[in-house]
Amino acid sequence: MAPRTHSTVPLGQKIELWLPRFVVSPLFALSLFFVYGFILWTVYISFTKSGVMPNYSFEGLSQYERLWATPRLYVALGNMFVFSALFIGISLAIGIFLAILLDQRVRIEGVIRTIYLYPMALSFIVTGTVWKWILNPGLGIQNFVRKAGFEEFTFDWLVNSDYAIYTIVIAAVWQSSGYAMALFLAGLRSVDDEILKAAAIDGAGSFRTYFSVVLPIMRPVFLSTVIILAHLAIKSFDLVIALTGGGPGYATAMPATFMYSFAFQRSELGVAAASAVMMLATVIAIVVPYLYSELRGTKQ
Amino acid sequence: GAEGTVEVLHWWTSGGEAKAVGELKDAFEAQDGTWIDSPIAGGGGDAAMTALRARVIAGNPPTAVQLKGPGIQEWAREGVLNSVDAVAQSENWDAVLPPVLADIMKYEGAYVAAPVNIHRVDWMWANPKALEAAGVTQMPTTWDEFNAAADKLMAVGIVPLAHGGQPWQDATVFEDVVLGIGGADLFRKALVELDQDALQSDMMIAAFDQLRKMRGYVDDNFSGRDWNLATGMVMRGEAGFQIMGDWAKGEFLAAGKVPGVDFLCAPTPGNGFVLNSDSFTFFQVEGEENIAGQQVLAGLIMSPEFQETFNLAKGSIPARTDVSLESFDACALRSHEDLLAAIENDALVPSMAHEMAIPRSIRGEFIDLVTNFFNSDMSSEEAVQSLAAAVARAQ
Amino acid sequence: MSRNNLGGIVQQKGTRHLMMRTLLFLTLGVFCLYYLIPLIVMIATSLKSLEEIRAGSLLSLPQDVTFDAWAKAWSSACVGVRCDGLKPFFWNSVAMVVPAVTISTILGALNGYALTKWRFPGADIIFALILFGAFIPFQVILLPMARTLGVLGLAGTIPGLVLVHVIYGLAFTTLFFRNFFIGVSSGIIQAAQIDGAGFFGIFFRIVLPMSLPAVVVTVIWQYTQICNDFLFGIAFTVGDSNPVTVALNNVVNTSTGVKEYNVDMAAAIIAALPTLAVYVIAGAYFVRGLSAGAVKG
Amino acid sequence: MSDIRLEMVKKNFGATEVIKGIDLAIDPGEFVVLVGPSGCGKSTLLNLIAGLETITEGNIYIGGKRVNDTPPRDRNIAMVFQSYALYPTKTVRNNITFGMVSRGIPKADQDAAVAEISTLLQIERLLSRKPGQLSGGQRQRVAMGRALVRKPDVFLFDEPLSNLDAKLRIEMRTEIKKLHQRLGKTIVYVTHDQIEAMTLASRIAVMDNGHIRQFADPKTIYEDPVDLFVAGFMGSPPMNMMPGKIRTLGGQCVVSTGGPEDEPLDFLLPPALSERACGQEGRDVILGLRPEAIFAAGTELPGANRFIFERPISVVEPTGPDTMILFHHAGLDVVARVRPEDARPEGTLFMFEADMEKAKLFDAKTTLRI
Amino acid sequence: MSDIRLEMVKKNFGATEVIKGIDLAIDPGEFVVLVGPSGCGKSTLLNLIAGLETITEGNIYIGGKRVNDTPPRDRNIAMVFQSYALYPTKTVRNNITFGMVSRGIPKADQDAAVAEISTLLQIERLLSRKPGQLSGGQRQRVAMGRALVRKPDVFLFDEPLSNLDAKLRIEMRTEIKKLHQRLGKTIVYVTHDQIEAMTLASRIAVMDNGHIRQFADPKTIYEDPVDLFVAGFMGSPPMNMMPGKIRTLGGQCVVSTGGPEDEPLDFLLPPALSERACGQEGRDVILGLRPEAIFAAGTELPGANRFIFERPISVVEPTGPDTMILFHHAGLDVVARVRPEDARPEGTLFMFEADMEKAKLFDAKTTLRI
Ligand SMILES: Nc1ncnc2c1ncn2[C@@H]1O[C@H](COP(=O)(O)OP(=O)(O)OP(=O)(O)O)[C@@H](O)[C@H]1O
Ligand SMILES: Nc1ncnc2c1ncn2[C@@H]1O[C@H](COP(=O)(O)OP(=O)(O)OP(=O)(O)O)[C@@H](O)[C@H]1O
Ligand SMILES: [Mg+2]
Ligand SMILES: [Mg+2]
Repeated sequence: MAPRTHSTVPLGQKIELWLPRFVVSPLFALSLFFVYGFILWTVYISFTKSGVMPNYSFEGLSQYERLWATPRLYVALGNMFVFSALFIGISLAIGIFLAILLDQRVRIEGVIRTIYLYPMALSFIVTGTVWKWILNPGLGIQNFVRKAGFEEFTFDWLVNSDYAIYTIVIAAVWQSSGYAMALFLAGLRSVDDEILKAAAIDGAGSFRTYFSVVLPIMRPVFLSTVIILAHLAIKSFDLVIALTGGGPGYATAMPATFMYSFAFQRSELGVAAASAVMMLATVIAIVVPYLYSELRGTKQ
Repeated sequence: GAEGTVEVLHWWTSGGEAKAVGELKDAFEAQDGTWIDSPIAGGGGDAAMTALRARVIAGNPPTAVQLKGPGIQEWAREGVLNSVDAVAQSENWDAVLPPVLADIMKYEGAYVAAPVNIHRVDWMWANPKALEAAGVTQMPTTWDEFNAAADKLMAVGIVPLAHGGQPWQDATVFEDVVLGIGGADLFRKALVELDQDALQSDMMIAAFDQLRKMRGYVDDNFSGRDWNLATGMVMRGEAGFQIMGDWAKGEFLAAGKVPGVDFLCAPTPGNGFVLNSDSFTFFQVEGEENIAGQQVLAGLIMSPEFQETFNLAKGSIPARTDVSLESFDACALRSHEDLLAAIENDALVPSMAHEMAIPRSIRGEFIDLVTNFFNSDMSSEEAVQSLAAAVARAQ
Repeated sequence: MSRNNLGGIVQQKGTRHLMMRTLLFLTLGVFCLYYLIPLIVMIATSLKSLEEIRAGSLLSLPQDVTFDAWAKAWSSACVGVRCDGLKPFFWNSVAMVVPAVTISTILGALNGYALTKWRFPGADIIFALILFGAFIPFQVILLPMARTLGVLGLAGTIPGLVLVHVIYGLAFTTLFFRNFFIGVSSGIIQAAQIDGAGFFGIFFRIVLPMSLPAVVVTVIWQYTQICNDFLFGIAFTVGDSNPVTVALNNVVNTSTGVKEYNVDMAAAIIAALPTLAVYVIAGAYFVRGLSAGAVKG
Repeated sequence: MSDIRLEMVKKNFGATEVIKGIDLAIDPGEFVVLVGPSGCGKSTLLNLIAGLETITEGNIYIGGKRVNDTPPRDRNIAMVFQSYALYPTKTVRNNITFGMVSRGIPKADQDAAVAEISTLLQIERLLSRKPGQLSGGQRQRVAMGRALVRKPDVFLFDEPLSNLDAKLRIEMRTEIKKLHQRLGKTIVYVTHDQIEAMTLASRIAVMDNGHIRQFADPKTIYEDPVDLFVAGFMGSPPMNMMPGKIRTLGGQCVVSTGGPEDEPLDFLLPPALSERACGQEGRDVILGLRPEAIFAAGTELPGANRFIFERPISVVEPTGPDTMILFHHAGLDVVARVRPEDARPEGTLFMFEADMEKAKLFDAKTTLRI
Repeated sequence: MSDIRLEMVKKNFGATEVIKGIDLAIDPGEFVVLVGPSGCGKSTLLNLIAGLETITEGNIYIGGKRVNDTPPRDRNIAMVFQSYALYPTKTVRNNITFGMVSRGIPKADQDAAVAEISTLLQIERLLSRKPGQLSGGQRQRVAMGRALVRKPDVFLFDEPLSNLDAKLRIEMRTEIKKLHQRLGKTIVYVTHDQIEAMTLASRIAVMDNGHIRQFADPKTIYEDPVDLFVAGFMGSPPMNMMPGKIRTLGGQCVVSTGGPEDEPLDFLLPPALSERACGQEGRDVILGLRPEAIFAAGTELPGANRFIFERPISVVEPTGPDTMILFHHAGLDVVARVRPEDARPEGTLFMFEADMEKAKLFDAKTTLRI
């Protein structure tokens, strides 16, 4: 609702009309400065010869040239796509699935919910170590299954350059799918009962009720969850560092680790900035169309 | 306090390391100074470096930072360091530090940092029982001997080389191999001076060949393993050797193992000494109190008493070559002897893997390549080519 | 609250029903296992002595249970030169997390509310722009933020850190609330307008109480993010004002020292306890029926 | 087409008893209208039949089968919810077809059914809208459409026409009636509309506070209510209930109403009533006279047992076809229905004529009909 | 107490024109009832007056002040929403007091007001419940309570009694009327209930498809509808509208209805009508006769201008006080209202009597009243 303004409106009412905008604008301004301002700064830095510290003399595209000559970049970008797709997909699926299961009048819901959620509370510096043990063929699952009598069993993804990225997916899903579940559960709980009753009368089984009645209503929740998971995927840093350290080799490098290592390990702020710009561009290319369609879709 | 205030940013946060810094703090506070501790562990100092950058940019740098190698020069070039040359001159640091190390501590001829210790990187650790079981009678002194011993170990089902597949560990092994194969000269030319010819020389190819061989001596599950777990393998006799700096000794000692009996220490092949040293670098702080503290701290770090207590706690040897080593263990004594010999023979080289030799950006290229080589089936020739190209690019 | 409304729908009884329930609990149980295994490993490890860890398989159950590691992690593990365990750092975390979560949640809720229930031209674009902040890599903002904090005189202080968390949490909190409020009937807002309530009155008295589940997920998210943040913690605080994650990190990470896995595990669990407490407490508000009976049609 | 049988059904919400033991047997193909005051438990009863609430005690049988534990989808019921409960994200078309989709009805049949039902409900042009873009009455029609489009065994309607205009409501009512005649399905229908109840029902169940007071055909309910409650509830405006005493006056049995303050009226009872009521001199009774049984004297054809009296008019309410004239008596406002042209201004002394043939008599204590 | 004035008000939802230019002047203290078919824009019009929707074009004045840009809270209006729009997390009590709390009314006054209003609405025992625990009618009463408890300048009611039972509805209607008389506030009231409209309104506005067709007092609307739409809309059952032709038959003016298939009827026009309509032989007209103007022959007192005819009964619908008898004629079902005792079974040939004094005549093309 945005009534048109008119010069004869008393001041108090005018404030009232503008209040929503007054509320949003400082936050919007903050975001402009702290997000977009800093992005601009980064874009500029990517055109300079910044090393250990920012340096503001313009250098042209040289950092990008270096960047594009770095094989690790392509590994990192490729990993980001594989990882994000799997991680977001699996977490969404598990999240929805568990939320629906928990919604079936489970008496000990509180306990189970906390169990599903707790991995997020643990710092990955430590849980990464544990996962490393569990996934290590000599120590963990493989060893365990072999001892149980299946000598041929192999599960060595962690130490296999081609599969190590999937172990990161396993651990990441472990950590975050519980939260996806919580988001969906909260969404489920705000769907009006009457509608569920109507669906029951309409002869829809639980499956159909959830998938064609409840989940469409929860479309905004999907948006939230996807954004959250995408954020986690793109920024997954601790996870990679703790679990594989980017290895074997740099087989599990990700943009976040790439950027971090150039910015802070190698003191090459310029290259790091260039990679950040590239990553943002990639994200824009994917997220903007999605947001556009979502925001249009939820307007009504 | 009367003797000033220091804020020290370091990543010695846990166990023995923290105790070691604690010694410095105690010594400083004994002089009525105020010590503000800013410990930031993680990534072998990466996290601390991140914080350091933020602090410097925000305009409140710490007084002293655990910062080493060419990094010191890099920061110095940004004009954010303070000189402690006055203290250094009056205490005559030049005379007691190995020249290679002293150069690293200076920017434009003036000391801006003080070393606290010397770690030797080219150590090889072994389990005598395992060696015995395989019929290896003595520690190898060339890589060929090492290969022979490894083959024997393999034959009796013992993992020849305990290794953790993390880039810095790969690089550690690599530089030790380079030292063993090409000697201090090649090491210096290729890994320190970054000479393109040296980098593409046959010796480098040979070094990569040896590295490839060693990849075969590592068990299947090495990837991502922490170094201490690899040490544990040696300790338990599951593996024969481990190539790792002298901090591995701390792990043996903590488990109650006795050098020479339960485990053996010997330098890796090659008559050199790969130097790793931790140091504190002094940043440009303001305020009399802080500057005073900075000067006091510099003196303290270099004092023989501190160097002794600190290194006893840390497991390394003093950076000063004139400190008495009576209370140190056998491995440390060996280290000290070799150090003096290496200085003599000009065989003392700064570690590339441990950020003593080259800027971080170039080290990054080395590590990327080495670790990639170690984890793929890249040929040695190819490795040498790519390495040279990457180094050229990063320079 | 009519939590039982839905519970009213008659469900199949008999064997089929029993089978489905069994299957349900089985599935829930399997997932519990998936989530719990790492925790079990952690607890088992934390109860071992260091000798046992060195000697044996890392994943076996402890032979001699000892709580030394816990005691050490709590009160005597070294975190830099201080060897008082994690204990002293909890307060720092609380001092930071409570204001940061509260402020960012309230602002996010206000934002979401203004953007959905008081739609003005461009609201969606503003939302999209704010939302995009969720994707900015933290590495990018670290240095300019440090400079900004330096200029503001907030460098190295807890208020500075709170500010940072609030700013970069807003994208998320706004997202959660905006997407929740989309589903709240506008009729209720209209009724409140007629009742003479203003922008804030409606927000605090009507809209916020209806959005408990959204508040819960937001608080959980923000709390976790802020509590587990490490990068901002090290970059924007100094020494004794470090949050507990930084301390935990300092306990756990060692480059050349002896690794005490048992203490690490205990410390990690201890550091997570406040967050877990929040999950349990907040979890109680995952209720149904907050919008029951609101509107017809 | 199924019969529905309720056996001592009870329902509590927490501590609140809502349905307090209902026995009800509905024949197959019957059209039962449920009426009762707001909050008496009508919707709850429908929910119990539909399986949307579990019953606390008792049994429900549909088509002879005990369905206490049968979930709603297996009861083959269609229902119109009082609160509509439309699916907010689905278009009107999909709201209507959802039940068919769930039951796997072929697309072509669905389309045909939607086309038919949307014409009937006059919502053809709204098919692609979402519920949020509809008016109240349009939503209600969609809710109707959702139920009508299916061919279940039982229809449950919860005030399905309350938000429609009179004209549309009559059309819909007629359509429902036709549908019932055509399909012969069992229908349970809640309404507050007198005419709907009277015209649609094969039997009416009058509920009060969780009980059923009377279950009978409309004519019986209207003309032979078992007690004061039913008599007072059915009829709009409701029956005038004047407290009085049985008297014998000049050998004739009368009910004497009106207090000491108010000039009493002695309503002469017709033979049928006097037979039952008289002989108990002074008995406290309540005389029930529906508004249409009191009219302007001399405006209807003369008949037997008329009682004529005069009272000042207190209120005049024209309703269109008729005009209601109120006068004070016996502590209440008695309503008389007159032709508009017979109305006089308020305050005028007016001659009323009561058709005592239509009078009902109730015991003042038990409230039961005499 | 304020007047409300609408000047060429239009409202579009996207491409849908909903209000198509309405001019309306409501006097201070007036009670205006808005009626019209479902979806014609009544609720939208209330929303515009309340300020809940922005008007697309035109002006609205309340109390002489242009309020186009005044937010709802400053218009001092109370409103009952068709969809109730209760606050789900608040108890009934707090739902009711919220408006007072917002306006800072002292606690004691609030309590008194709640006590009064809850007694009036018979919801005293529900005060601590949440809306989710109420029946439909109870919710509607809470929605009413929320509006009634305040003393604003203007009340807007959107079908406030639709879900109440007949008895309660009459009580509420009376209370609203009393309230209006006591406070004298301006009221705009949407209803589909004929009787409510007729008894409450000082003027009725009949809306159709975004326009106002007629705005006049109830009697005029009922007896002098301007066109077919208004005539057909008001009245329940609605007026019978038989298409026919003006004829002169034996020197007398008649309307001849009924087709070739169907035996025609020649309704003799009363003098008043013949004057206006006759002389245009063969003109297509529509004869409007309300159900109450057709009854069983001889059951009412004789009068002038009666027209008696015979037709077989097609449907009999007892409604309680009256019985509706339908017969086929002129392609439609004509409804006659008879006394229950005069009803005969379906199929019987029946003598009807029409009171032609009450007949209305409309032009078939313009639909305007002749
Ligand atoms: N958001 C919207 N978008 C498009 N059309 C709308 C929207 N809201 C209402 N309409 C349409 O506007 C018309 C008027 O709606 P309104 O609610 O005013 O009707 P009404 O007269 O109150 O009807 P009812 O008696 O059924 O409540 C309806 O045809 C409706 O479909
Ligand atoms: N969840 C609940 N908890 C407590 N009481 C409830 C609940 N739901 C309904 N009730 C009460 O049960 C009684 C019956 O409700 P029901 O909806 O069946 O009434 P109804 O006859 O349909 O009334 P209406 O004509 O007003 O729709 C009401 O008094 C209501 O307040
Ligand atoms: Mg109901
Ligand atoms: Mg409406």
